[in-house]
Amino acid sequence: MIDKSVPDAAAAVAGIRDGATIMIGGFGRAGEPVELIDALIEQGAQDLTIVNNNAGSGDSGLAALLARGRVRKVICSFPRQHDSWVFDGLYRAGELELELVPQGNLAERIRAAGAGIGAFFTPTGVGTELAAGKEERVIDGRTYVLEHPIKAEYALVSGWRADRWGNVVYRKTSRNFGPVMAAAATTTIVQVDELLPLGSLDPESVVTPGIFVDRIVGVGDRAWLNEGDFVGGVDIEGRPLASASTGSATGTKRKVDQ
Amino acid sequence: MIDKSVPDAAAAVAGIRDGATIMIGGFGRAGEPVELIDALIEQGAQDLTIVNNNAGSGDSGLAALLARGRVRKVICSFPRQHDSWVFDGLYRAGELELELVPQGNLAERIRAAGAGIGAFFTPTGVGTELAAGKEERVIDGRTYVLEHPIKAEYALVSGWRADRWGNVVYRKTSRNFGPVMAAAATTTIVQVDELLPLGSLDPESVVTPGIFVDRIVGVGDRAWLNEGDFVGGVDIEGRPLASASTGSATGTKRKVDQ
Amino acid sequence: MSVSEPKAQAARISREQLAARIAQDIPEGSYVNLGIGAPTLVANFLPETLEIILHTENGLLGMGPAPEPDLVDPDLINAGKLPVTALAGAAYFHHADSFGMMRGGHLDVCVLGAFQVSERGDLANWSTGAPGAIPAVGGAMDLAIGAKNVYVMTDLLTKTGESKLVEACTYPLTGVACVTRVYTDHAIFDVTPDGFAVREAFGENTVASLSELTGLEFAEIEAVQLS
Amino acid sequence: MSVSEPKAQAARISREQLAARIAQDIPEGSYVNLGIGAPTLVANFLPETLEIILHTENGLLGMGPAPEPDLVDPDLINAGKLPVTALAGAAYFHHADSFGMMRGGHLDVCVLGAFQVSERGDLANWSTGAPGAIPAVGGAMDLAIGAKNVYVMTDLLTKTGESKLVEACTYPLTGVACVTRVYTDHAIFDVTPDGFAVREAFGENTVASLSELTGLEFAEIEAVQLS
Repeated sequence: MIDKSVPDAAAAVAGIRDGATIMIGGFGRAGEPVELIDALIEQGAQDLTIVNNNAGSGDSGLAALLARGRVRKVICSFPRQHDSWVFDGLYRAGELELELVPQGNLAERIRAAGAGIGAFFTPTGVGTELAAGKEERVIDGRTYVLEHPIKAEYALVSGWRADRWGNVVYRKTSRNFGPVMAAAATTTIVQVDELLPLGSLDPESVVTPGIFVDRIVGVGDRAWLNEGDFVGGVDIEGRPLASASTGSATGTKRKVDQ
Repeated sequence: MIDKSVPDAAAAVAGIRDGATIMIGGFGRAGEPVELIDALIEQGAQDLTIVNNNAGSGDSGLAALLARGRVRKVICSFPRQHDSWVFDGLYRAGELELELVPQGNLAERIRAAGAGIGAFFTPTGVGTELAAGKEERVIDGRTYVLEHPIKAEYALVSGWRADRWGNVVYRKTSRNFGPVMAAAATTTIVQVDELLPLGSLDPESVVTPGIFVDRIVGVGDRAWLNEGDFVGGVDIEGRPLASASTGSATGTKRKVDQ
Repeated sequence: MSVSEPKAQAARISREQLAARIAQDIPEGSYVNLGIGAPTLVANFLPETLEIILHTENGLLGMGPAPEPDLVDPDLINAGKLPVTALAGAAYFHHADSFGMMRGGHLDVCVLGAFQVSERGDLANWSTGAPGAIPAVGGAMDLAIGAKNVYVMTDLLTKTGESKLVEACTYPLTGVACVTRVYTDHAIFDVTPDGFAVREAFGENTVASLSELTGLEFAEIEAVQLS
Repeated sequence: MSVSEPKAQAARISREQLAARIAQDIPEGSYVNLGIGAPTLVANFLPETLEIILHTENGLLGMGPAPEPDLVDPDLINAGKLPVTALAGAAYFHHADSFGMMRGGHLDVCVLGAFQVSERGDLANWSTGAPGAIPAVGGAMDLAIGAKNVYVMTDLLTKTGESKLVEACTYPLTGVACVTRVYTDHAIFDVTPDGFAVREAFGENTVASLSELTGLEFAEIEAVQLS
């Protein structure tokens, strides 16, 4: 019998070595595998390279890992948020290396790693400082820049439901980077709210097939989802959006699933 | 109100011009948009370039389009089947151009067109005659060959259910090339068994979002699915598989959907 | 780009008026991405009677308005990380598919903020290049090159009175020759092969007064060639 | 590759025996693609008590056996275009995702037929290069380079007695240096940096007799370095 489930988050992150590259799913707090990150903090691996769309917000989750001084480098598209003070401080102090990647190139580079593509020509970033020094080519009259895959030893992903074969479905926009990261890492670790018996998931609707998943852990309802500030919205100049702080002040209540 | 549905298959294929490149979904008969192909035969466009995994089987569907002399070139991975006599005859007579593409490169080149990728390095085909003359590059110690997107003016795709915004879900392995072709064509035309009211499809399970779809036509139950020879299995040397002809002889009955 | 207190000035329309004006130019059936910040205001002015499908790059087509406060779903947010809803007809997808939609040219319109736009349609909106600033690009570069029509929504002038329409951008670029049209509080400008053309001037503004404010000469509107 | 009537010959095992032997080498939990033709026989010998997940490149993981004749579903077929079933735990996906699984190295094993395999692991199985033949490649080239372990299942000799194991392929290549191991009706050969090594000889076969049949010298088994 194949059973990829492990008893708890500590077992899920066991064996992660110092110096590893770790992809962490999520776009802001949606899809952030908070329980796995907390376990990684306990686990102790350091000198890590983290691949995430952001670079942590508030003082929990990825921000807490950064605050512990465990991260050497962050590869992301949008570190600056109104509550990214942990990243901001470390970056300004020169204690964190940053590789800034346009969000679509980040997603596609991760996808390329999982799909065995050696490199690809993208139109995004051409003529900007984020493409400086990269190979350019004109194809059918349009200019493209060559981008390479981003691989990782580990991916930490947050899904909604899974079975013991590691098939995963997500909830709404928490899907974001999960599916491409799951395919791009040597060892993919997925937390879900709920582990279901094999056969419970509709084969037409499985988003991440189990072939990409190595360890699954059920973490139950994510309590932090229902508490306080989960958003980190900023305007184009990096200032917090008014309604973000409103959301934070009133707290949030999880909508009943359809 | 957005309503991409059209009354019948003839309306769905209206306006296809001579000389067009048309992607046609399907892997063998699974996902082959037979009703749309029949309408295209009636419609009359000629000198076509067809992109499909195969090159028609038996005397209906794509094979019938070929038999009418309406196709100039086929881009596919596997034209040879035990019942591909129409293609075989035209090819041997020099009346059809063939571009043979390894199946995964075919799928990825179509995907690249839809996703705005200018070109990509793939390991598939390296060192073979299907990569002859193509640019090679060693990346991280592995050799890759550069492949370019395949675009089309039209895609004809067979789905299962859709709504008037053009959201589509598929059935089982009939999904195959549909989603990547839908995104790679300027005008995408989808036939489905059933058109449902907006909101009937689960947003988590939509496979082809409506943004990729221009015209939708409901064709009802595909009667031909329940009749006779829908398989074209061959062994490695191109001979019909015993059980394929058995399937043909006994006829088939469509399994009740789960 | 933001002005804390709009001055009474007949030559300018308010940000809400500008959002409403942009909304007028978006036909039914369009697939639209509204950038974070001011462009999200445009959604408030899209007529409810028209079906216009909003894309948010974090994985949703068919985005609806903000939820009632007691129905916030932390798993359902927009690119600005604010809670949203999903309409009937919506679809979720992952990030690579979402940016493939952009890069592949499937969106009809995106509306973005700007620090500067150049005469050839270069956009600068992700970094002021200020020393010590934390850089962050997000999806800006993908959006800039990814829609059939890239509309910029911005004040014409900075708080210190400098024109955001320029001959050549001095801020770091987001994209090259990518902007279709610029909606400002003073006027609407098309990007043409001959530079900016005044498509519509608001209130007291004239081609001459706009030329004075920006220091630019404008192409004849007859020369407009929209993509 | 096929032999219409297996001869009584102590030095050879039957195709079914060979399929069973291959099945023994596939551990529980493996993700496996069985090529069309003879390799599909391996599925019949995978123990029902073990969970081994079959991939078919036309978009299914968790492929089950052929359906009862009255339950054939034309929308549910395998790469050989024959009707199959889906197990509990199955997942469907589109072609680009399916071949991404292969190309990305996620399959543990694939089993393929062959016309020839060379000492460095080159595979020729898609074309005999015969003039006038209709070329067709399908997923062969993707499978050849796409699994962690590429097993070939074949007779050792052609019908005319020529060795399919060769110093260098004369038929058009499917993939370069991609084969891990060759299962034949006479013996099992590993592809090593020093050429083929006899891993297991069936019946009366010996390294010496195999060398005579193939005209090849074999590496010492100690030199085997499996990927």
